[in-house]
Amino acid sequence: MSIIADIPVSLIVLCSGLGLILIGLWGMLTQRNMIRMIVGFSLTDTGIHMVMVSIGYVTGGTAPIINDAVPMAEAASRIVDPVPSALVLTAIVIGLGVTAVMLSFAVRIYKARKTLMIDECTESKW
Amino acid sequence: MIKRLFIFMMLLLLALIFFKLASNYTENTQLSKLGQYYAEKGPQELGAPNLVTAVVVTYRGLDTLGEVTVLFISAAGVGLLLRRTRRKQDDEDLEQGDRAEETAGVHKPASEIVETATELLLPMVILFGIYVFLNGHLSPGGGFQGGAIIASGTMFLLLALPESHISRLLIATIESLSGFSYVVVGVLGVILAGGFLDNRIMDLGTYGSLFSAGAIPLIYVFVGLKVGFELSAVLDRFRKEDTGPL
Amino acid sequence: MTDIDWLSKAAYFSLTLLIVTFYGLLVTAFIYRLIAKVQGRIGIPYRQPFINILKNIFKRTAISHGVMFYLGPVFRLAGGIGTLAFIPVIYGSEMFSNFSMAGDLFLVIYFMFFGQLGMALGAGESGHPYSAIGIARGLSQMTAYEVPFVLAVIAIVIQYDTLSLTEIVAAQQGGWQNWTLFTNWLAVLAAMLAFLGMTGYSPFDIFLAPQEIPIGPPTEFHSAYLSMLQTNRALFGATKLILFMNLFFGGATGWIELMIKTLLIYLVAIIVGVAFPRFRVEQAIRFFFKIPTLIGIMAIVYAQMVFVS
Amino acid sequence: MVSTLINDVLLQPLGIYVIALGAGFLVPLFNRAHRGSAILVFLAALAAMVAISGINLIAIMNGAAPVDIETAGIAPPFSINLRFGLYEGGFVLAVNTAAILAALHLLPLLKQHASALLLYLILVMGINGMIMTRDLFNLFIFIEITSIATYALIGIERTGSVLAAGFKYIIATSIASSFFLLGTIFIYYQAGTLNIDDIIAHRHLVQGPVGFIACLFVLTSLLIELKPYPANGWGLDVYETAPSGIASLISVGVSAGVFFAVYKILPLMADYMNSIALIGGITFLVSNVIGLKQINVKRLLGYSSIGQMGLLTLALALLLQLDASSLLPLIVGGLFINHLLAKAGLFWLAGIINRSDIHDWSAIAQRPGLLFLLGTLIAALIGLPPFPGFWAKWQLVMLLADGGEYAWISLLLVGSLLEAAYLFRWFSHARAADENHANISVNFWQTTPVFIAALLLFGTGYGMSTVMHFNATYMFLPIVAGFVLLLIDGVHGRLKDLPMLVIVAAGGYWLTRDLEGINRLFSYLLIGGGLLVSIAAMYRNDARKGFYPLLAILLLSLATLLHSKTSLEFFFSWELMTLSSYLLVTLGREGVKPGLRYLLFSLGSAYFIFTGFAVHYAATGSIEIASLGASGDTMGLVFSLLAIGFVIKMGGFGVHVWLPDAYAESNDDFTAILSAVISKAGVFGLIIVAANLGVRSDIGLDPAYVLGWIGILTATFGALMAVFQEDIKRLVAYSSMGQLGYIVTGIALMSHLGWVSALYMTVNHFLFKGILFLSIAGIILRTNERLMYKMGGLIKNMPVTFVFTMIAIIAMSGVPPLTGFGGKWMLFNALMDKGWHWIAALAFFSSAVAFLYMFRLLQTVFLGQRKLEHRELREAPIILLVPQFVMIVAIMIISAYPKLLLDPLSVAIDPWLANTLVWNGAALQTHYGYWNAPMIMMVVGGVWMVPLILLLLMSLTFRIQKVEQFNIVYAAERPNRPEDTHFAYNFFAHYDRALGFLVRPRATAFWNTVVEWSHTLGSTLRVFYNGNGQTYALFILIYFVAMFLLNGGLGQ
Repeated sequence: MSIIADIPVSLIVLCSGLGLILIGLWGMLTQRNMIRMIVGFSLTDTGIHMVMVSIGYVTGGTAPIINDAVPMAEAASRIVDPVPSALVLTAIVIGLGVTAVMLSFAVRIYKARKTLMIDECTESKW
Repeated sequence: MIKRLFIFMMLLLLALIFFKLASNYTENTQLSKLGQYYAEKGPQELGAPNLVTAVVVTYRGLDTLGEVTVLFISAAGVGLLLRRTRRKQDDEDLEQGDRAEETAGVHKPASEIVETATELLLPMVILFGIYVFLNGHLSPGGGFQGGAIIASGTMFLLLALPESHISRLLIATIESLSGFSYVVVGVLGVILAGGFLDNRIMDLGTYGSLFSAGAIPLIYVFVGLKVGFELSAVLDRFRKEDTGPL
Repeated sequence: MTDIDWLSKAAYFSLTLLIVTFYGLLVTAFIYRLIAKVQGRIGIPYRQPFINILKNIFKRTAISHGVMFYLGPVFRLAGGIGTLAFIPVIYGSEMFSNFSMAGDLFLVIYFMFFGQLGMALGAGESGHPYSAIGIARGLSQMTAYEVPFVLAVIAIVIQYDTLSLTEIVAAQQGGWQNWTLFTNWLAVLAAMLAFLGMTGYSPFDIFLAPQEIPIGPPTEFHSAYLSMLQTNRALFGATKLILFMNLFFGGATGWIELMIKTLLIYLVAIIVGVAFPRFRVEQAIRFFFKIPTLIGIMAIVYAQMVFVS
Repeated sequence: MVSTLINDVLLQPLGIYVIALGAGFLVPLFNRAHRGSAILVFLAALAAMVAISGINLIAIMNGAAPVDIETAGIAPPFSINLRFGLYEGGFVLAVNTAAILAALHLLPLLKQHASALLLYLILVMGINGMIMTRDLFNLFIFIEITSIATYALIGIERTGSVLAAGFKYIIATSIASSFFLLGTIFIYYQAGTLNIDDIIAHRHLVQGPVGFIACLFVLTSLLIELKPYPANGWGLDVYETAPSGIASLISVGVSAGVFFAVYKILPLMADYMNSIALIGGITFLVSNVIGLKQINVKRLLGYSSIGQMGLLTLALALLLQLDASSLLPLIVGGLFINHLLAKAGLFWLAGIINRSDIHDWSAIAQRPGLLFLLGTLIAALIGLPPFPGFWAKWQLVMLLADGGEYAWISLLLVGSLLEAAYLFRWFSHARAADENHANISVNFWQTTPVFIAALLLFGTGYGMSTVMHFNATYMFLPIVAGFVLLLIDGVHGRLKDLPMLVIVAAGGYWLTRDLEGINRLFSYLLIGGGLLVSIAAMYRNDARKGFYPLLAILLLSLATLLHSKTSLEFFFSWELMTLSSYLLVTLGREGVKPGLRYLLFSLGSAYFIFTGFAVHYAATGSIEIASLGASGDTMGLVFSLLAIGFVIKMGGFGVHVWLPDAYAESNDDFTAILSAVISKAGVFGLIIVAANLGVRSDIGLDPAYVLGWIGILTATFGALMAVFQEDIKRLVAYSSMGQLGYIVTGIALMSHLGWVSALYMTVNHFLFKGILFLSIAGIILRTNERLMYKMGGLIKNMPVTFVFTMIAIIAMSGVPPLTGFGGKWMLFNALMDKGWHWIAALAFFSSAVAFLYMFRLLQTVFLGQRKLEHRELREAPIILLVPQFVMIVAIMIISAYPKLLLDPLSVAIDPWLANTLVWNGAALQTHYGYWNAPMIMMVVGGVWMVPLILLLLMSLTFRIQKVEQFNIVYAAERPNRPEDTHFAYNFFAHYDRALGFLVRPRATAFWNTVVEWSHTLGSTLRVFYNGNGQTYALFILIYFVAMFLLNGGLGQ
């Protein structure tokens, strides 16, 4: 218990995020089905978001909202970094956009050739 | 198989890189330079208690405008990709079988429970979405979150009533106008205040009240509307790709 | 030099020309007789070549294949005369130095082509395929025997440090031991082997093919044309002998010396010609590119080692 | 308020975003209201973006401060800022210009879908953002905006293959941008800021393993977006399948944005500079090797695009490493603008023609306009003058030489040569008329963007020349003259010759009027001679489209060559000459393939010259030709490089394989120019080099001695090969090669006599080769035959041509008394003087061999049996005979009075080598011998008259009768047809049996092997592109890992 407790919480999130990235990449590289590859991408993306969030964590910090709970004077020492939170918000939306476009490609590819296998789409090469 | 092994090796090496990252990571004990500045100056400068919102809407407003743009173009892209194939113009890759499939409605109607729940919850979901983006500068939340909630309402609707009609015209008009208005507000920042996307074109108002923090709520309204309708449009596209104009 | 007395020069040269032509025809007869003796025949009388020429001049068949055909023998004879004109015939004699002040050894070597080229063109216009075949073979062989010859020439140019024929002869004066034959025998050997090809006797006579009439460039020429060619054959042959004599055998200070030396040089070709059967052209070419060329190369190496300080 | 709006927003760089986004958001609404209005808004927005970037860039160029756009009214680093400085402005303007042109090209496709319009607008805005933003995360957003818009536009046509390619593209780029994001957040973790300037200012904070990995991720992901080898299969697939307008925008626009992003973050990446250069270099070289195998046009352009981006990256890294960032605008900017315009133009052209296989491009063979565009764009891409790439490559190579980076120079030039090989092969296929392919119809408006791109290339090329302080006004004269003549290209063929002659004469006179010495001599020869031979061009009565403009360019570029004071001017003229002569060669009957070979060898030669100049520059810091001699220790190297270059151009032994075919297949009158005039440019170059370098005592003699051997081997083998030719033009072509060999040897002697002989032979070669090739032109015109054994007996029909040919041949052979003898005599003397005895022997041998082919030419063409179908042939046209006659007169005069020529030659050489010519009256004396030309003429004339008069006298007694054709010793019976009686085919069969083994085409076999090996290498290198998206993705991963390992990541 104590060993786990000693590990900073953000490091756990960070490592989970990095692990998620690897899992996602594994999926993208080995799964021949395009939908599964997209799932892999989503995993990677999520992993990155976790890493981003973990980076913004300040030991013992709280949400960066300056109101009664966190008075203005103490703000600088009590809140977590708002920047990564802002960034992750943007990153999520971008990931969403990419995923949407990927999915529509997958849909169209299936329409066009009745398969979702990536290794059956190799007519352009060399 | 060899290829798999190779992939595995590569990922192992990548894991090594990640390990180096993680093992050299130490948790921050104080805010970064940027964070420090935002924490100390943010509330006075912009009048928004939620610092994330201040960062998102003003300090990094250009990011947010870009983000809205990303969403806009992915919606447009999805629309472009999943547009209806014109019947007359023979698409080579489209085989006969598909056409039959397309024309026949393939969606099963939802169960009565879902339908009822939707009718009950939908207005509340949308209302909640609006609340979230209107209070973005005060509490956790904001335009994107609110928009996403609205879109989840749409999702509800589509699940419950697969055949329900969503007005493309309405969506298009709202997303175009709200996007354009966002740009206009940004430009007003140059003319009336310090720079592009400066939220201080309007009075900062009372700190912590709903109508405060300058143009932030206004921008969040546009963002919320835009995100909500765009996500709805994307969902609608995927629901049944070959319908509607365009 | 510019103020030469053209008239007397021309007169002296005409004299040289007459002597050399006469001598050339005599040698021709002598050679035919010699060959006949070797083959157990009686052979022709000494007057025969003169009679042949006179007879042909006055023959009346007169046809022409065209202007170039007509000019062929003219070129041929002019080539022979011109070559002689650029060679100093008798050492020490202003009278018989001809027009050698116009150019050096290099001029002589290149001018030797003049007659061949004109002849080739004349024969070509006749339209007779054998003419063309003969010329093609002759030219090919020429490129081959030129190689040892030129190597020898370069060797002696290195040796004497001059291209002037008069000076080359001058350098060989003062006794037989000063002849190139004895000072640079490798060069002489290479040149003499080349000489075999140059004279067109067996084994290098396929381009003329004297036995199998009618083959070779003169196939279509007869009557006066033929007489000019015959004259030139004697004249040009003698001229080449004089050139070789000047280059390798000490030149001549008088006509008697000249005749003896040239005859002896000629005999080399004849003896080889009597003794050996005929080469095909490609065999001849290969021959010249082997031993004679090697000897020529050695001659230059020798000259470079001995004569270049 | 409105004026504030206009002045502070719309006219500022910020206006680009405002307008793009505003228009983008509103396009769907406009579209619903009225489709046309949406298109109008779309185009207006693009035009406004061009205008804004243009206005602001001009302001900055006129000295205004760079514009820093701060958002949110708060100073950076706490808010995002954008910068519009000189570099940004240049890139933005270029990209926007390309974008609006691409939009015009794509409009038929785009206007079908309103979303396509808005995606396009936002794509362009995204690229602008990538260039201008100064915030790392904001950069990520713009990359993503650009990417997503690109994805969507790739899929606009929705065929199976383009969708598949698009999916691979998405997977690859999304992996890359994921890593970018990861790197960004860790940089923020360490630096505490996202502003790039701020990060750079605090770069000491970005350290340790975390900083190392973060930088690595950011850098590598950007590099991957630039499609480095081998992690670029996904890019190629898209280039191949996407609509050409989209592909063009990816190639020139998106890549430009990413490239600029790399530039921005480079200050952080000092540790990685070597890796960046290496990646750029390898990508450039390898893509061009693989390109050799490619026959799909768009994929070909893809390889070229990737290669060009590699080149840009390489240049950027090297420039920064060499601390030469002041040259960035010139080199990187020049290369970029060149790639942008040329590549985009080519993609559009590919889209218009719509033939994917390069073999099908013969469809445009009959369309001069399209060919002109294709040629212009390809020439620009290769970096030929006057286009921007030329200037940039020049500057880059000079800089690299200065930094001692010779390995990079070789790589650069080899890569460029390979690129030229496949791009011009494509052009060759387009040039090759083929009846099987129907003509295509092309919409005029569609070609407008391509045309504008070509014009802009000319314009920017001119602009860059002024930036480089290049005396542009007169150096551009050839091109201007070409354009002027192009305007009247529609006129009847013969009418165009006269204006061409007038323009070239006037221009040539103007350019060369102040020259002195050797240059003056060569100006008579090249310009005067060129004009003389060009008169003969009138003998043809067809339209000859393109012939006269190109000829004017060619001849005037010779004039500028002579006028050149600096190596830059020299190289400019040289390349212009190469290009125009190549195009002229391709105008010949079967000239396309030989033309390509000619071009490649010429370019190879040019690159040797280029490198030579670069080494000289590195040693002296000067590009003055006159300072060539000051190269110090590198003098031998400079001399060797330049000499190799010129020898290749002259068809030296071993590198002659281009020569026979190029000469044989050109237009017959152009062959005369090629052989008589153009080959002299090589002589000129060689003599200039020899004069400035070769004669100096401190250069080792060895390079000159080697050159002497090369020359004589060329002479020997040229002659030997000529002997065995059946084709009359090939025979004379090989003869040209051989004759030039003597000249090379003469120059290599580095002695006064040697040079006089070389120059004398040069003049002589001009005269007799001019006559010979013009005679041949007449013969071919009449007989329509090039194989000599199909001719024969033509003396009857063309006596004048025969006489001219004969005189030319005698002048060539060296038989006294005509001009050839003097050259041979002087050469031999000079060789003996120098002690080069073996070379002298070979010179003798080769001149003997030359007799074989010379006789063959006369015999088999003019003599022998005439063919029945040739009985009615007429003499060659008078216009062909006139220039020949002039040259005959010149030969005769020089033969009799060589002093007239030798004196000026000697004077021209005097500045470098002391005069050793001793005149004794009319006789020239040397150490060895003497040569009295007038006297020889007299004697020969005299002895020739003797037998002639004799024969004439005798013939008074003849009744000369002309005999019938077959009235020979066959006793007047026709043995068979003339074909069988004419001994001509395989004339020297016996010689072949004896010496033929010497002339088996070993050189050709060697070069064929080189070609084969390059192709094999290409196939080997491209095995990674197996079409599988996952393999492509894997390579991206490998790239990251490899970058990590190569830069010592394990030790961090």
